[in-house]
Amino acid sequence: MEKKRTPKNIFVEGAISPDKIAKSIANHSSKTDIGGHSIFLGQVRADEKEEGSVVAIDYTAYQDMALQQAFEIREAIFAKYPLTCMHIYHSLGEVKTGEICLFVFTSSKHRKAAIDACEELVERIKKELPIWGKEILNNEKSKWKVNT
Amino acid sequence: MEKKRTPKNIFVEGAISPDKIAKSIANHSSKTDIGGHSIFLGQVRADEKEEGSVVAIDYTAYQDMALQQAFEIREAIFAKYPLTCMHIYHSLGEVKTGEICLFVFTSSKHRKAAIDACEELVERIKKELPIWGKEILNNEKSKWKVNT
Amino acid sequence: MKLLAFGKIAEIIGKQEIEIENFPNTDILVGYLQQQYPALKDLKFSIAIDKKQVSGNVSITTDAEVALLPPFSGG
Amino acid sequence: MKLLAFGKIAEIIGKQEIEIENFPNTDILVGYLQQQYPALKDLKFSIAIDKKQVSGNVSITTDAEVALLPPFSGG
Repeated sequence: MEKKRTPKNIFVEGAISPDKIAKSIANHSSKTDIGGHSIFLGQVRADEKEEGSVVAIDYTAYQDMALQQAFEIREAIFAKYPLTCMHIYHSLGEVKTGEICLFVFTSSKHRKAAIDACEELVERIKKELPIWGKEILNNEKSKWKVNT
Repeated sequence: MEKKRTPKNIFVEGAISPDKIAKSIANHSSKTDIGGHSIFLGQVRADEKEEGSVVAIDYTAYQDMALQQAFEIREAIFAKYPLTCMHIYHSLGEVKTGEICLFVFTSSKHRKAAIDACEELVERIKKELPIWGKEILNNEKSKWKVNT
Repeated sequence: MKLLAFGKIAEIIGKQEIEIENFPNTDILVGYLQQQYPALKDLKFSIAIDKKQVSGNVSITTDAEVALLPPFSGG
Repeated sequence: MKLLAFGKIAEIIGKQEIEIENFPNTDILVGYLQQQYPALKDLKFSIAIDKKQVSGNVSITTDAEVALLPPFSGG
């Protein structure tokens, strides 16, 4: 039976905790057709800018559009790769340097599909989701983040 | 200062717990030059074989050689990619279906190096480390695992 | 017409959501906005209508939700 | 000479470690082993000398640690 998928919330208030990641991994132990998981984690860097050094990033999003877009990306990646599971979480609000702001998790029977799908998801999330990061600097200034 | 690296133990008795993975992730929050982590997890599949269905894999290794080999792979990957950190853990002994037997973890300033290095590490670990998995079947039989 | 602004554009406009008069298409809307908020002239941004990014000059229905989107920087 | 066996080969030989007489090179060693344990003839394996995989016919020193390695299947 084909499972009908609907948009899921991907947003998490603040940083994503290692504990949440552990729980998500543990949840897959009952899916014994999975042979490989690929995980990408984005962590906030303490970049040194001309204007000051980054101490946190404050994330905002056009949430309705981002969820719709994330849903379409999910569908496309599920169509392209033989995946068992796919999870996407992105922070909203303030995430301090050293904390996790993005958690992408793919699972499949064989490693190649999980690894390739995870990489493609990360690229598409960064390029296609209407999310903005404002870098909070150590001198009370701020700077809009630019993705490369 | 160039850090002199020496062989590290990669072996874990039994399954690798999600909690260990969470602790390993949390340990990197103080490294604020990291922007991306890539993680691969190998999970034992309940494959259906002609001889029976897999309920666990019992791993053995030529440990001294595997550690030396893992060290050489580490050095080569560190030389090839601008990584901040790299961790490899592999189970020995029995790992049940649904449990984690391999944990590969790379971190770097930018995501591309972490992702590419992680994928290459997984391939080299499977191909080059003298480790053997014996599939334990549900009928008390067993079968030596073959990597594809 | 409801206009949503995000990121740096919300800072320039001073609000995340404003009610403005109806504009027939995106070119005319952008011209109006650049006149009202000259700082927008130096900024790259795209437009979404009803949560879909559009390109070129697109007509706007009166009940559309129009959003101004600076370059995305998630992750 | 110390001979280590792993995986399926340890099962065939019945031990993970045996002491055998010295053999000057790997070709002669393999010939001896295949005669002692005919099941090895149907098995693909490689040889490591002092923890390094070798290929072709390689000479063996008397204090070498020789290991018989079936195809790896970690991960």
